[in-house]
Amino acid sequence: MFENYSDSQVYLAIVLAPLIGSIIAGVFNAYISRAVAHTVTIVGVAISFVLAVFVFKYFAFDGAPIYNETVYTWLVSDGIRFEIGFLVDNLTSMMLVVVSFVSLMVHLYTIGYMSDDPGYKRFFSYISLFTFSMYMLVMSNNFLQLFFGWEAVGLVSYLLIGFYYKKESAIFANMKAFLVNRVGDFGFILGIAGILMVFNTLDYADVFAAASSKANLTTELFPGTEWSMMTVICILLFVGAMGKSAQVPLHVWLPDSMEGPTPISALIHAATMVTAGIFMVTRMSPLFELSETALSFILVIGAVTALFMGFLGIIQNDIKRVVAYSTLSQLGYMTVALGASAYSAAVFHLMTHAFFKALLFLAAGSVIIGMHHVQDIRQMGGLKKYMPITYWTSLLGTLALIGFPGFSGFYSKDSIIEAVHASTIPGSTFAYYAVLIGVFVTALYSLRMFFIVFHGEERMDHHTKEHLKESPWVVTVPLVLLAIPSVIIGGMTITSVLYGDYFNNVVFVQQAHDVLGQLKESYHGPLSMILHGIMTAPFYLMVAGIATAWYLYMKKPELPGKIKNSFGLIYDILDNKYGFDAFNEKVIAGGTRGLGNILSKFGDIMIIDGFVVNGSAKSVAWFSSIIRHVQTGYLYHYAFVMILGLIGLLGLVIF
Amino acid sequence: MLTLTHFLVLGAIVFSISLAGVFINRKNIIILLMCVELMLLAVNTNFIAFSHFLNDTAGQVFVFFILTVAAAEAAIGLAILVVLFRNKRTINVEELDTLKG
Amino acid sequence: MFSNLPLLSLVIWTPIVGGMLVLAAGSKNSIEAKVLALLVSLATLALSIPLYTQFDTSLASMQFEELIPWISSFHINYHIGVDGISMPLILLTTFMTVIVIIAGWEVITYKVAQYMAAFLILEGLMIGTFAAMDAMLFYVFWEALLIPMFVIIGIWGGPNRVYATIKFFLYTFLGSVFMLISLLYMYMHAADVNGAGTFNIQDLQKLPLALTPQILIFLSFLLAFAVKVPMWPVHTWLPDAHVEAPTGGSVILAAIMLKLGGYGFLRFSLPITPDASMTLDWLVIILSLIAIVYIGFVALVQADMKKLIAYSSISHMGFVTLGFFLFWKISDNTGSISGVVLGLEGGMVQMISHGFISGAMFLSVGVLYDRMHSRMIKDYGGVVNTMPAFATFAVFFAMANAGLPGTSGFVGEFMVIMAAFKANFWYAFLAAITLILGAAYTLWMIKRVVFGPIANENVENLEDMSRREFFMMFILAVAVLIIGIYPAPLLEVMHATIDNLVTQISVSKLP
Amino acid sequence: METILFYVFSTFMVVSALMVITVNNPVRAAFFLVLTFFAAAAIWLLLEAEFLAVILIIVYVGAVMVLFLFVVMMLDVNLAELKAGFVKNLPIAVAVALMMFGIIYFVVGGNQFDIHNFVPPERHGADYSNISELGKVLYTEYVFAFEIAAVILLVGIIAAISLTLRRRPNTRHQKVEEQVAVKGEDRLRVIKLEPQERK
Repeated sequence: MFENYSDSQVYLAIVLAPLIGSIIAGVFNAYISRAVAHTVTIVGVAISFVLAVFVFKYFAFDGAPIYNETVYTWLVSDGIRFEIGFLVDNLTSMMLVVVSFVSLMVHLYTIGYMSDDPGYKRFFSYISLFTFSMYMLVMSNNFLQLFFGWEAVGLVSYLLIGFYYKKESAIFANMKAFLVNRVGDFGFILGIAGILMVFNTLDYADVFAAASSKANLTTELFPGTEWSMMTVICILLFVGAMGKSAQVPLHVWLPDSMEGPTPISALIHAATMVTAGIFMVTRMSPLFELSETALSFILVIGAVTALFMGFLGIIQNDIKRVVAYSTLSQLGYMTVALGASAYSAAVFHLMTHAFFKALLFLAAGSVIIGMHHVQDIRQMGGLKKYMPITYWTSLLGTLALIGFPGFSGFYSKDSIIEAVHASTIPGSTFAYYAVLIGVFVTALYSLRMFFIVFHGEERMDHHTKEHLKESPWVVTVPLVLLAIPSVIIGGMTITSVLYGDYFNNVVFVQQAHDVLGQLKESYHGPLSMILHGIMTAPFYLMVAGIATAWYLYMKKPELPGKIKNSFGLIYDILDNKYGFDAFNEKVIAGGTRGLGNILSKFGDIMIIDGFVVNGSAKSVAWFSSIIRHVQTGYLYHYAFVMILGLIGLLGLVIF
Repeated sequence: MLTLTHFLVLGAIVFSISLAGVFINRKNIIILLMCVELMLLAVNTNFIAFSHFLNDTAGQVFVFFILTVAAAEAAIGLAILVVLFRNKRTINVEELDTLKG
Repeated sequence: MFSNLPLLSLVIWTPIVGGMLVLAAGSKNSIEAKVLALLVSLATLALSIPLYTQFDTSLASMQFEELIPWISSFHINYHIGVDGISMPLILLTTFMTVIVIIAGWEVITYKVAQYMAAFLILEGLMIGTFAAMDAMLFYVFWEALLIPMFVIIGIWGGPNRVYATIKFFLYTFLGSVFMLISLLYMYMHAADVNGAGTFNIQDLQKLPLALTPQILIFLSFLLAFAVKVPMWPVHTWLPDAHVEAPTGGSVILAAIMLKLGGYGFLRFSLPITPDASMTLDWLVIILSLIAIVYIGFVALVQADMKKLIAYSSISHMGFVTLGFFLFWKISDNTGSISGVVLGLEGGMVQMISHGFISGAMFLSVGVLYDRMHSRMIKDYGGVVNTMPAFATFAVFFAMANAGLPGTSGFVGEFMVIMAAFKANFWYAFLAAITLILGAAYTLWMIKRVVFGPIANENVENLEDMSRREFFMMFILAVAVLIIGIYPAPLLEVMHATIDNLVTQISVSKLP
Repeated sequence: METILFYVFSTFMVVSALMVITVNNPVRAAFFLVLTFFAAAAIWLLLEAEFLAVILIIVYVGAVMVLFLFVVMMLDVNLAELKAGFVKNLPIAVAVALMMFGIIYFVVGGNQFDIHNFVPPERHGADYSNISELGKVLYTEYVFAFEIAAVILLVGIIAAISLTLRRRPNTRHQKVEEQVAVKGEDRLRVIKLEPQERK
């Protein structure tokens, strides 16, 4: 790639640059100034960004061969080599660019957003560490390292959600996030174990090469039932993706994760980490293709997430939570695409979503800065004139999100809808209608928020209003920089990414599932797609959503309250988020604690300790309290017994 | 004609008498100690008889050591007795039941 | 350079003799006693390093062997040696003892010399147990090390220490008595078979045994080692002992003494009674799984930090025993023994890693306890506000305890889960539950103790770690990280021995 | 002749042993015990154990029994009380004794071990010295045991002393070491007093 430097050195530099920045900012926290902290971390991420762009060019335009090398051997046991290594191909290079770009933007943005926070240096250390972990995840060439990155991003997410460690809600949310993710990882590690059992290696290349030959393996999970091994493994792996990519029912942590500072909501909980699951399934496409059951499962889970999480976005009043539910819903779209075997579409949406959702989060953060950390949209309104840059960039982001023709979100989302429509995998009909209605819902909640925040009546208090002004340049520049790809990236890349050969070496799709191949026949370039797009159902649904939002929140702002009152039951269900939180809190957490208490009190304290251990001691004491009366204390009694014993013994010897 | 049996039976008689003494005397611990000495005497007699009849001096050596130990035992026993009397004002065996469980 | 020195004997006896010297230094001269103790422990550590550097990883046989007749009429020899199983554990022992000596530096004010001496003597005895190649010698060390631990808990322990010590002592003693009977039986049996009895472990491993005696021997070994590990349901001594023990005692107890049980399984149960192990492996596996899951739940509701960590230890040690006994289930399920080594080595790594992590966790509790004199979770809250450096380490070790990749806690669990899946999906399923439960109880504790607003005045007045405390936490953190990121060297030393062990246990010993 | 002597002395021995356990007065019991020892010494002489016979008299009668008498007389014992319960305990005592005797007699009565086949050895000549025979083995073969016996005696002495030694708190002792180590200033203290005004 570069003269004088081998490829592996370049990749190592990409990975290690943010790590070094993180270590300097983290370990020497007390000895360096704020400026040093943000400089080293930003330089680290910038280096990796620049290199990532070169790598991307190297693969996308120079057509470099897939790079797959070991960095070092983690351990060898039982003849199996567990290694740390890099696999760089088109998918990886694209992820690298996305991650490093968003990360760089967030780093810059943080300077402004966190400027008066005492944990400034710590924050920079964390986000650089996150960037490192994410690189490890996407560049991995084996399942072990994937899991390593998987957990590492989870750790940083944990640390960052709980960044405001004095806030009870924040530390609750971070524990919840980690535990829910652990439920996913539980499945994930079992899936990896299954891979190891079937293939005896964890190396991607070896596993994928051997995958088709193992397609017909079965296993007996419950006595008497036959399960396809591939289905079991794929569903287990997908459980991991459900945790990380917040699919129902493991989505509960993502809204709560908004307790963390806004930059990380943008970086981790919108653009990068939560898409790890999507990335992983795409990477594993040779495996998932072998199990229609698993694909169907993915499809249904994704559809449920896409639709029902969107509904929740409509009634949220916290600006970040609205965006969070929108993230959930969009992740559902990606998952649906995976289920429909349209892996390229999923990754395509992942990329466009990363840009526009990061943009939306950062814009929300900008609003929050302006509002002095008020997050309730009911106290906002009419911000357009105070924060023009934020306004316009949000508008672009929102249009991209709702899939307005021409914006990047349009291309990716429309492709997904079309792909699902074409899919024949069981559940695809349901999924198609779910994502279709989802378009309406997306437009509704996105514009609702947009109108309430930026238009209409100014509901903030007097004091806030006085200080209301546009955010500093470190905040707005990333917004602008993110707005650009949000608008154009979709149209620019769709031809090669979706219908070209960009993912040819990466994604494996069986002939029967190849929905994108079918779509390709009717695809004639981005412009014609727009023309086609405005004549199909999604476009009308989107317009309907915009119109509804406008009518309800601009035209007749008193109407939503009335609707709320007349549909109290539905509102309550939505307000309680379908009862997931209550169920988790009461049944799962409470049940676990209850079971723990029972086992501790009855199992350990009463039965084992009380009954067996101390019980045996007590029975000894009881027995001796009776037997001790034999000890009269009189010398002649002892002598008598001794003599009797002696006589007895002698008699025994003689007779 | 004296046989080994004569001496052994003598030892047995003395031993049994001393044993009876232990049971008869429930009042005086000194007599008990004397009975113990008597027992040792009976045992020693047996040892010497065997030694004589088997023509082996080991028996006598043994008696020698028993005598030594018995002397030491008597000394310490009596010392304990004195201390006991000093503390309890009695040597009545029936009153000494601190070992009672 | 060291080839002529009886290196292993030096490693065993230096701390014991050093401990005597420290005792002689007297309790009045506490500074001298402490310095002397530290020097002795450092010297032992230095002496033990050649065990690693000069260890030939290609050999499965015993290295650094020494053999001196001891009680020749019963064929009992002072016979010691190390292989790939015992060597890492010996290094762990010498390493942790240094940490413990440092940990007690300012904290212990009562009978300092005796405290330090007890730990040094304990160190020597533990190393002796790991190094013993003669079953009787092993037994002597095994029992002898109860004494210093008994003293440590009984003298420097908490208010309920008498109960805890007696429980600890009787529990472990109960187990080992049966082991003694088995050893004697095998001695007699060897005398019948070979004409001369033997206590040589390697000879016992070759001794043919019928199935019934094997099963009885296996059960008696199981009792002895299960108590030490400890496995459910003979685990209840551990929480009590930990709660009452001084910090150093807890550290040694968790970091090393529990490993004796695991070591015993590898050295005695598996190779001496392979057929019985095959017959009864389900028992061990079930007990291990119960330990992992059941104890995980129990740990969740503990109100006492030390109890919580103690229960977490039991749960983690469940992985060790699970990994050790997967052999037959794997070969039944997959028809090959690929994966067996993974389980065995995973168990070994788990032992080493647990030594560091649990030691560090107990030290963390000790750091708090020294300041607040409470181990109750409810007395804390928001410690991070006043002790940021401590909080960093606490979170780090908590994550390691929860098995985060990149820390040593992950390596063993990962390997064992991988192996367990080969044996049976549900084994792996239950074992992997610890991923959730382990994170739940550890992080919940961290949430309540470390994070949050400052809970009360006492927390507000806390001072952050001293240099001494920082130093030992840092060392342990480095160890945990190194093993987590690059475990290959640790496994390197085990391969030959474990391979040999696998061959041994795959051959039936029935006559 | 020997047989007659044996019967005479053994009668003495048995009768006086019986007296030891039956008389009420411990002093008299002690004297009967002395008589028993004398008789036993005579029996031992018949068995050619001259040295031990002599030792028995010297050590036992001369030392141990005197010790007994000392103790008996030192202790202020109520004689009347000691008498009680004699008859009550007699049957059980007799029963135990008879049982014991029966079982020993069964063993040594001649049927077992071919005891009756042991013929008494030839009498030794006048130049035979029992003491030197005993001494030879005692100082060679049994020298270690001999040493231990000495130690036991030493321990006995010390134990007896330490048991009975009574420290009276108010007795005055001379502490030589303190007398030697004394210095002038211990004896005489010069106190400076401020001059005071007379009142």
